[in-house]
Amino acid sequence: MKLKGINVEAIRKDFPILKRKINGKSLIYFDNAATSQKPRQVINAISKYYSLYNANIHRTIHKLGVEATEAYENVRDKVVKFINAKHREEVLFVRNTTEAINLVAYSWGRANISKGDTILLTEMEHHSNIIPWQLLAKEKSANLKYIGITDDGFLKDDEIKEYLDNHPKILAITHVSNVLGTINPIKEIVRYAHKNGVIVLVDGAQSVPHMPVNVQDLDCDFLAFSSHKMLGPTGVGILYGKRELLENMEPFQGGGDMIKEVHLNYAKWNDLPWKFEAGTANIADVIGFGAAIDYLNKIGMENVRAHEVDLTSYALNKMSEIENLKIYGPIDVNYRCGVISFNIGNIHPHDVATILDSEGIAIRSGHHCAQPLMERLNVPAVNRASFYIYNTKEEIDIMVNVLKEIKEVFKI
Amino acid sequence: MKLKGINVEAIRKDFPILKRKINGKSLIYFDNAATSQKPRQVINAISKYYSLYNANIHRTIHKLGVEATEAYENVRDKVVKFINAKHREEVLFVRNTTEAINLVAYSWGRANISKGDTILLTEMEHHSNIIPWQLLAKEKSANLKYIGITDDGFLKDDEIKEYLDNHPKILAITHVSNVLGTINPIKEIVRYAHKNGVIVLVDGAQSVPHMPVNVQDLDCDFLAFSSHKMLGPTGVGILYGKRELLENMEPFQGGGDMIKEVHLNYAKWNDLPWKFEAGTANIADVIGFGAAIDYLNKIGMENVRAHEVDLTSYALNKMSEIENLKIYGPIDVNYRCGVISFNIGNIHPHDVATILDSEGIAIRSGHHCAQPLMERLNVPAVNRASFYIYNTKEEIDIMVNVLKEIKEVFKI
Amino acid sequence: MSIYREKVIDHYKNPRNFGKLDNPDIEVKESNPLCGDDIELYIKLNTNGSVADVKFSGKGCALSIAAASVLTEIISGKKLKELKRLNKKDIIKALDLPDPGPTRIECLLLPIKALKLGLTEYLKREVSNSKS
Amino acid sequence: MSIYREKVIDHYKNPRNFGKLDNPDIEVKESNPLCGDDIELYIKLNTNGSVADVKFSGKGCALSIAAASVLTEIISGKKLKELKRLNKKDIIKALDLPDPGPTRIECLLLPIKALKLGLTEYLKREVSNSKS
Ligand SMILES: Cc1ncc(COP(=O)(O)O)c(C=O)c1O
Ligand SMILES: Cc1ncc(COP(=O)(O)O)c(C=O)c1O
Repeated sequence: MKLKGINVEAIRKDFPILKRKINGKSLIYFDNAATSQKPRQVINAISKYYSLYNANIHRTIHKLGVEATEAYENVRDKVVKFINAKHREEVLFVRNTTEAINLVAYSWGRANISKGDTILLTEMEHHSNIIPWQLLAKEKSANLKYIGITDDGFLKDDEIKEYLDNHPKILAITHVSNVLGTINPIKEIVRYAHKNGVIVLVDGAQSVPHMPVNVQDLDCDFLAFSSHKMLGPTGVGILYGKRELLENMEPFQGGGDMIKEVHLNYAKWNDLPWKFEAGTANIADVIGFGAAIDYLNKIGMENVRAHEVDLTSYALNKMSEIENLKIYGPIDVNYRCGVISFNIGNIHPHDVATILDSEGIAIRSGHHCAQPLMERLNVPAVNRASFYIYNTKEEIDIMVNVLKEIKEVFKI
Repeated sequence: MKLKGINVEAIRKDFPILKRKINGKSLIYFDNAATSQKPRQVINAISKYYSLYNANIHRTIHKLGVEATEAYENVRDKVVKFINAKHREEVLFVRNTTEAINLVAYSWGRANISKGDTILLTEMEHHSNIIPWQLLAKEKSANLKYIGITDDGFLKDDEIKEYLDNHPKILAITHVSNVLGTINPIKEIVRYAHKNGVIVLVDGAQSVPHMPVNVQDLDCDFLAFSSHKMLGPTGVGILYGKRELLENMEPFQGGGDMIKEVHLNYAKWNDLPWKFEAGTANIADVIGFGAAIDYLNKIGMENVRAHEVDLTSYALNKMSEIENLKIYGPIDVNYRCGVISFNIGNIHPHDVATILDSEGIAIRSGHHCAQPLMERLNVPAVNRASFYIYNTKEEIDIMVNVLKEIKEVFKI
Repeated sequence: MSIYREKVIDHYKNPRNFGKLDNPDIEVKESNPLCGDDIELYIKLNTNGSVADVKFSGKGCALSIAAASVLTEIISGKKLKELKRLNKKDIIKALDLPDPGPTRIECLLLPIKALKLGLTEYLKREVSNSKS
Repeated sequence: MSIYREKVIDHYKNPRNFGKLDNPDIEVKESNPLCGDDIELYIKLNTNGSVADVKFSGKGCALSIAAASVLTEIISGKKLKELKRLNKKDIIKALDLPDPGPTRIECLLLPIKALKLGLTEYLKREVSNSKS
């Protein structure tokens, strides 16, 4: 079963969890937008670190510390390459996408947003790209504006322009919607924003794991994403920021490792990137994340994307054959990722998810941390199936069959 | 080799890294104050999570998510018991001690510290318990005061009283010094502080891993510590806070999981403890930390302490026989932990550490993230050997012999 | 499919005692923010303190609607004292269900939670009425 | 003990050319914040541009002091051009050292860094002097 250069059968062998039985059925894991599964290469990298060279990093003379420091900093270089950053100082290790965005809201935001300024968001943002800005706006008496979305799940072009023409200070925007799957035209938006002097933060939580992302090409000012959604461990996220911006920002958290000198009443900050990495880093998981990047590179991000396009168009076709099943977001797979949100008649998503679970199929149901979008779609909740490299058309067939059975059980 | 109820030989078998050879010699790991090693029980708990039930937590209907949520929240209960917190809402998962302190400085500090207020610290604090307060003091035009230390490494009693009598807003103080090993009399200090209406944050990074710590007995308002220093994985720290205080604090980071409702222009926070846990948690490592707590509980924290007292008094004896070797901090093991900082004549600590490393012995040398203390001690750097449950007297003998050889090489 | 037995679907598709009551002795609403479920209960009592009439309304998943529906059947004619003793087992049994697991149990419990809240409020009112 | 050979200890205990020079052509200080090492270099040049006299002072670990000491020996009498080509291998060889590893190499490099900085500053000054 070779799909556009991806050998799914071989890949599946690398993921121990795929051997798991749920209620006697083989696990079908379609909750990848929440978190991905991990290949043994990643799991082993973590075990190996703890079993062979665990030590605290930086300024260490003993051998374990030297090895750990090297391994940790090597992963930074891998990330730099993976997103094509210009400088290694531009890649910061944080906990997750959420912390990356909070870091910008605290460190850049506190210094650059004043009373009356506008922070521009979109109606399809994840709570992690809303709340930090709400907190900032409240503190500074700034305004929040939201770019609206069309009924087929795209940002409204005219509102993008109109709002950017009004010179907000920053646009914080998701690259890919975690509910609609919509891929936003970030490169064009950034170009227009920069013409208006607007800084752009891109929430890459759902894009970086699923397609090639090139920060120099996008020209965005900040990019945030999470290791755990791209085969890597929990507890690691990345904030990319342009060097000049990061250089001019005050530190976010204070503590060990982010300083050069500390005196009783003042301190001198460390160079980038360490200025923003306070306290003992999540060394093991950063190293695990390195193994995840290696794994994705071996497959090739173009192939990851192609495989998902293939699965998604297959699933969209099959699912749209089911009467009363409503799919949210763009229909054209060229403009969307492998995230399919849907509802069946008026069956509550939690009932759908429970029944799928009893057949070993893991999807997510609820508001998906996007309540403003739920309000916009005028639904309390949706079901969401989301795919990754180890998923197959056979799995989609099984899900589609259960969806049909659900309709029978519920007599609709 | 049974030491006060601890079976070190059996324990050593649980730590795969102890089989490591460094430059042909068996690893002797004396850098435990920086980070501890991990037993296979912890490493396996992480692998098992990723191999069997990895999923995002909270509000999940599928089985993996339910299992992961249960495992994650169970660890919170373990921590509650381990430090004897009164309520489970009082235990927050963060990245490390550093983040725990920053959380308090941001969330409690921004709301409670105003111009002219005093923040009280001590001269033996780690940078992680200095910089967050410097940042806060600068922002709010508040004052920093430092309780001084005596030449034998204790806080000055009269200054504790004098400074607390002047009603600072908060006292942020380490339980155990990571350089001197001094155990501060936190219970008495807290009592005196509370009489003066002063909130007390305790940096427990070096105490919680090494002795029984009971927050209700200490009656401290906040306690911060790190998993990685107590057999657990990197990437997990704990902030304990009294419920009333936490309830009245605004969130620190905003994002998924810490909200109940999100609307375009406002949000309602989730209940404690989740109000302070934004974004996807470090699920795997929290679960790994649970295995570390189990491991320590099986040994018993009284026994951990007893073993370290035994090792430390042995080492202090042996080391004080070496002429020209200066030991910093209290001499009485009842008032100190298993951290021994020292210098040999005027040999630079980095030279000492390099030579020890060539013999497979890992110690730390430098300023130990405590530059103000280095200034107070009037040294640029010190060597530090620090012990844990898997260390033995034989290892101390080997180190002492190398220290003597170093003196010969350097002809002093 | 195991947890969605005939009986659940039947109660969900054809909820018993669905609607509202005018001037009820007990009127109460509970919601489950996780699911967005809302259940309202209306109860009229006889002078001897037993349930004369009961209705419910609201929206929710199959489990919470079926649980509310079957609850109205269970409590019809029962004494207040008996109502207090009701718990999730009664609902699970009445709906012929297996263990729904920790997440979905909240849905099943929602109507019982509403009932208990209503009872507490009613009894408080009674006490203060008898005092005044 | 491997990296602390006789020669390192000898240069550390008996540093060559330790001290200062009055009116040097090159005077430069470099420090390594990690170790707290400081090295100052003083160089006097002959009219033909070769090193007439060199001294160093400062404090540091055995590696940086020995490296500084041996560096003064290496550069004595050398031409400026030759100084530019010096690198860590020259120091390691002159001290008869094995590879010191990534952390300690910084200590060995400190005196060379000081020298390069001093050369750059000197040449800049020369250029601007010749222009004016
Ligand atoms: C006393 C003390 N406080 C705070 C810290 C910081 O801990 P972490 O780096 O895990 O945040 C340390 C550890 O280095 C410490 O020893
Ligand atoms: C679009 C988007 N942004 C942000 C996040 C938050 O990611 P994390 O929970 O890893 O911080 C997510 C994931 O849930 C997401 O899908």
